[in-house]
Amino acid sequence: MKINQQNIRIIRNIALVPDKIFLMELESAHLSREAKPGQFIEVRCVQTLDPLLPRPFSIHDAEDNKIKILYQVVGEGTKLLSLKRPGDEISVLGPLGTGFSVDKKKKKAILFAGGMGAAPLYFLARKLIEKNIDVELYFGTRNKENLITINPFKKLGIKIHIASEDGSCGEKGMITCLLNNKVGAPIASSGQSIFTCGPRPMMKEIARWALKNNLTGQASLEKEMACGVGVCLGCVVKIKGDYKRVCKDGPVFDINEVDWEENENK
Amino acid sequence: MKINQQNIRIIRNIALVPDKIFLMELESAHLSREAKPGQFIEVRCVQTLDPLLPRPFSIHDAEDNKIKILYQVVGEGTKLLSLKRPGDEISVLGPLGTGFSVDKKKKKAILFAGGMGAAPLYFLARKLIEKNIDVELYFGTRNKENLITINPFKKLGIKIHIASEDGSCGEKGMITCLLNNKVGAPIASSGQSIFTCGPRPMMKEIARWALKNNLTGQASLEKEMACGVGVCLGCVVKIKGDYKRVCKDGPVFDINEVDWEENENK
Amino acid sequence: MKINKPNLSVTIAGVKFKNPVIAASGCFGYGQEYAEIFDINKLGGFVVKGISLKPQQGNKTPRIVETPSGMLNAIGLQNVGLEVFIKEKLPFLKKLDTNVIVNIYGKKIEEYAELAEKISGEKGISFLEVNISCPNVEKGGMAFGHDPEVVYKLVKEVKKRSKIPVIVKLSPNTDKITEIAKSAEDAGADAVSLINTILGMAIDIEKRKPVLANITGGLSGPAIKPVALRMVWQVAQTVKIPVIGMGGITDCSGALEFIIAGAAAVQVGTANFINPLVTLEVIEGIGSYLKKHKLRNISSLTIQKTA
Amino acid sequence: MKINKPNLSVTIAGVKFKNPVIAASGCFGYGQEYAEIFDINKLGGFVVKGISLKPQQGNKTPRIVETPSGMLNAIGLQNVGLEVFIKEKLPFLKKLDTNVIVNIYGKKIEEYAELAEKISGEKGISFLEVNISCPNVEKGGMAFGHDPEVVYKLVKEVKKRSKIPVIVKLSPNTDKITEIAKSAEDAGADAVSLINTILGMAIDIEKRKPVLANITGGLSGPAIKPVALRMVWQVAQTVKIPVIGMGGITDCSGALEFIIAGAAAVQVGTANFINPLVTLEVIEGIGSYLKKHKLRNISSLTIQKTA
Ligand SMILES: Cc1cc2nc3c(=O)[nH]c(=O)nc-3n(C[C@H](O)[C@H](O)[C@H](O)COP(=O)(O)OP(=O)(O)OC[C@H]3O[C@@H](n4cnc5c(N)ncnc54)[C@H](O)[C@@H]3O)c2cc1C
Ligand SMILES: Cc1cc2nc3c(=O)[nH]c(=O)nc-3n(C[C@H](O)[C@H](O)[C@H](O)COP(=O)(O)OP(=O)(O)OC[C@H]3O[C@@H](n4cnc5c(N)ncnc54)[C@H](O)[C@@H]3O)c2cc1C
Ligand SMILES: Cc1cc2nc3c(=O)[nH]c(=O)nc-3n(C[C@H](O)[C@H](O)[C@H](O)COP(=O)(O)O)c2cc1C
Ligand SMILES: Cc1cc2nc3c(=O)[nH]c(=O)nc-3n(C[C@H](O)[C@H](O)[C@H](O)COP(=O)(O)O)c2cc1C
Ligand code: FES
Ligand code: FES
Repeated sequence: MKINQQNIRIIRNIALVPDKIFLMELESAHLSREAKPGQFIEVRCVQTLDPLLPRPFSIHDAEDNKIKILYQVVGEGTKLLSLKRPGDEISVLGPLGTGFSVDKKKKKAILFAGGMGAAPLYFLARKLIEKNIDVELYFGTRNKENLITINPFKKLGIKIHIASEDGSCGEKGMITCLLNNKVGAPIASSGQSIFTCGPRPMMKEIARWALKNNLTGQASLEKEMACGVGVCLGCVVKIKGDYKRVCKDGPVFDINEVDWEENENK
Repeated sequence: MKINQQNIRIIRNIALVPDKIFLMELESAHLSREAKPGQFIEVRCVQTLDPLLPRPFSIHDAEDNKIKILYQVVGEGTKLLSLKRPGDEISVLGPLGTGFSVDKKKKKAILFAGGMGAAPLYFLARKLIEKNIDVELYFGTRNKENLITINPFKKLGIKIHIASEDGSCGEKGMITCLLNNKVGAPIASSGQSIFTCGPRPMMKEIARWALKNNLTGQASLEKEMACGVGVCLGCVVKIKGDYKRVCKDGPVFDINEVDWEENENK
Repeated sequence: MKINKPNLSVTIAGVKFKNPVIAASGCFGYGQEYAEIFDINKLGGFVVKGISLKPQQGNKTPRIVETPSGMLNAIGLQNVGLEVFIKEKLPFLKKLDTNVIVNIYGKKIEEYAELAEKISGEKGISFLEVNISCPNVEKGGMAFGHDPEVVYKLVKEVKKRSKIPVIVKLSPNTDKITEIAKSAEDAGADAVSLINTILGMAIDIEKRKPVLANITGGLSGPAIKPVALRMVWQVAQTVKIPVIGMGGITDCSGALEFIIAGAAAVQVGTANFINPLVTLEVIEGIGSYLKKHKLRNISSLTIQKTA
Repeated sequence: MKINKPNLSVTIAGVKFKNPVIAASGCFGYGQEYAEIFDINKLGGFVVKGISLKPQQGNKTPRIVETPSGMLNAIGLQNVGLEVFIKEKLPFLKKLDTNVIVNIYGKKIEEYAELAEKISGEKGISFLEVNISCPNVEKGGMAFGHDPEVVYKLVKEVKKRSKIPVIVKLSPNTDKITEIAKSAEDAGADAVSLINTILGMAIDIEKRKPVLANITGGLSGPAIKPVALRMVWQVAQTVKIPVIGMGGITDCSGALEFIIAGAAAVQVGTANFINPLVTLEVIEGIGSYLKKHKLRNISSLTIQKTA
């Protein structure tokens, strides 16, 4: 079976930003082999019954019998996860969902990451480069705290554009400013693929820009989840007027098919 | 206030018998100062809401801004506790309950410990010796696994009698056999105090023997608890026909006043 | 007495189950998703997501929220509708070697009856499970499950039109659970199952409004187990037809609690979301328990009705 | 708008509370035990363990058992009885600088009325809280709290004989919670409080019998919060008298959920057992929340009744 429920060992769990942003490395031949960019895993933060539900995290990278997740502490589950230590075991289900699909004919890919959006996009970037596709990253952040999440992209030697809301790094403003200003504007052409992951308002703006420029693209969505495998219908979003499951039909959807208005309120 | 709710640091948490019996040392000036033999603490095994209730453990020793508990893994809470590591903090309420009362006029004390009964009795033994009271320990166990819990008594240099159900150490049989056989029988005299902690059937036998020999004594009881401070009335046992709270009126009761029949079924 | 392999099978309304463990409605889709994760033929059976005559979009989102040891859901019974179910989902279900139970609901008695007739006419389905927690439009939106008389009429009608045995699934949001169960029995139900979710709510203190778009939702998961167990116990003391127990089972010991309380079989819902292999673990655990306690079969577990 | 110290006080039936946080009945004894741990005068108030006319031994043991994020209790209302209460407990209570609420219960309406008269004649008590979850011996043991008419008669009688304001404490084991609340209001109740515990059960799978000596018990703690919140919301939409919300509050955010849902004040029960300082933490947390959100007082939190 391709989807596995396993107890797996934590190899590392490093604070990139103390108490806030963590990188966890997990040992799993199965996940490392099966995972595709844009897919995610469901992680139980405790073995007891509170918090009850597993938490979804994008696969940040997968290689050599190991996978990584990059996560931010926002609530109780992620807090508990951040306290785990190497050697601890956690219960993981995956790989889940329908990831990014790569069109090999498009020789250039533009990645738009906002906030923790770097999590799934790094794995994608690596795979795109392996396929000889040229990758460029647009990264938007509130302040420079999140900047550390793009270090791995730097090592890939790709072109990176940065915008920060408080101006503490890169251009001052929303990432979407980069779409229109001289420094940052990507050249819209049909030879490009667009991939994005980030806050909904950002992705919505990018969708609008893509539509205007006649570009296709893919967006990775988030939604509160229970089962993670498509049975509970808890995580639906409107796609072309119908409710689709983020966990199974997504999390990656065609950027122009997402009903951005409908899903505004998460 | 004498009873405190605090987060305290774990100094050590050692497996005396792997996965089964643990000794935990905790840092607390307050508890170390206030604790009396026979008192206990309530420990939260997690900060989340399952398992919900704190778990009661006798104070095994208290000295130098530190206290110890000696515990056996029997269920989920104690399992979780056994996984804690030095440096972790746990939430502790205490010291709780009415401990042993020591009659300084009685110059000899006989301690009967069964199973994990050594937990509260060691602290008592130390305090009795400090008061120049002569201490003798009768220890009953199912097999020699628990034997390790009496090592600290050995260091006190007191006389120790052992009985094991499987004969793997000491006399073969119940601890109560020692009451009547030549090797183990304590000399019943009014100059003695009796203190006991262990499985209910054992303590019941000792109570019967004490009554027959016209001895007074004290028994430390266990009962499932919620509040630990006397408000919920969940932990009651029949004492002279009335329901008394193990957590507040006890856990130590006059061995001849406990209604041993009534409480048979825990 | 030597028992090598305890017999886990149970028979309900003449239908044999390999074991008493059934995946609950709404928590197992139409079987396909979990079939990608484990061999679902090992189950005693599973109940598909509630089916209505016409497809339903379901509620707006957010539809789910976690609570202490539980979750609230207000899916709003999103489903593909009878026609698509028969055309697209049933072919997969027919090939399975486990009991497939189809959960149905309507807003009028006639809708239930029509569903019963049409679905039970198809091959490969062992039982209908009639969800009576739904609002009854003919009775001003009050749930069917609150009124013993309505339940009697509903079940009578469904039984008349169904060619396969009928389980009536009870709502816990009533203080007449035993009366409702008795009504179902009197009307000819082959079994009752309980409990459905308990009506609950959560508030987002930052937005200062209910978390769920639907305001209220159904509470499920381990948090409700004590309440579910009490109701199963009460109903098992009341009716003679088999009782299928559920609500908060997450492990073998929880399942055994229901069986001891009088359940002929159990369903597992929310726990699938926490551990998709939970049903297999429960089956295995029950086997070990029977072995350890030298019991021959499931029914020998139940405590006396008069206890 | 600058708010330095938000005003946490609330007024219920003319009685001022320093803050809306009250310790719940059965979870705070007669105040003495927790007074050894913290300054209980910091509370808005507390409710003493339910008092009956005569002393009661309570149920056999085991009386409590833990459940996922909750606990079951079947204490059986063990209490010292009216006389001892007045003689031995009241002197301590009179000296306190917080609202003392006395929880009463009986098996007949007349017992409630007599309790109300005698207790309300004493000094130092702010409210009576009438526990209507108890079995009504005149009505064959069915709980008072299940029958709107009986509740009306009971409350009417208690109000007639009481010299202090009366809170009616509702049982959640009914599908008519809003009707019962309305009956209490119509009969003159000054406030309602809810929820009491939900009837539940646990089974010891090794002994194969119920864990509690009493077979069933009342479920409390965080597990029940979603159900409690839903009922408080429903009742707050229905009655005009103040609603005191409780059920599973373990922190400030849980308390705020109830207040936003329409509660004028909250009670905290089981959480005291987990953390005796919880009530203080909730009080502090509500203060910080009001400050952060620049709100002047508690009542500005409540969402519109029509929401
Ligand atoms: C497919 C998918 C992939 C994700 N990948 C990552 C990732 O790689 N790195 C990362 O840091 N986060 C990721 N998330 C978000 C992550 O799952 C949530 O931050 C996490 O579940 C919060 O858990 P918590 O217990 O800490 O917070 P909670 O206390 O549960 O909630 C805190 C806040 O987070 C929100 N939240 C809770 N669950 C979710 C959820 N499933 N989706 C969105 N918001 C939620 C809540 O509404 C609340 O505002 C992903 C989410 C999805 C759906
Ligand atoms: C005053 C007092 C002092 C104690 N001191 C010690 C000690 O020093 N060392 C030690 O190892 N144990 C001690 N115990 C027992 C200890 O509290 C329990 O073993 C523990 O609470 C079990 O928690 P658990 O979650 O691991 O087990 P659970 O899963 O809760 O239960 C496992 C088994 O233990 C029983 N149990 C649960 N709680 C209690 C309880 N409060 N009292 C008795 N039995 C219980 C259950 O009925 C069950 O059979 C003491 C108990 C009391 C009341
Ligand atoms: C997400 C979700 C969807 C559900 N959908 C249905 C349904 O369609 N029909 C039904 O009868 N019960 C439905 N239920 C109720 C479950 O079948 C079950 O009765 C309930 O969740 C209690 O069991 P549990 O605690 O094991 O989940 C649903 C439950 C959940 C959590
Ligand atoms: C051990 C215990 C004893 C209780 N005793 C009483 C009581 O005497 N009278 C009463 O009205 N409610 C009693 N209750 C109910 C609580 O006051 C409260 O309504 C209920 O526990 C829900 O709140 P919680 O989840 O915060 O505990 C008791 C609850 C517990 C846990
Ligand atoms: S999380 Fe259950 S369907 Fe997506
Ligand atoms: S544990 Fe609450 S009274 Fe003893």
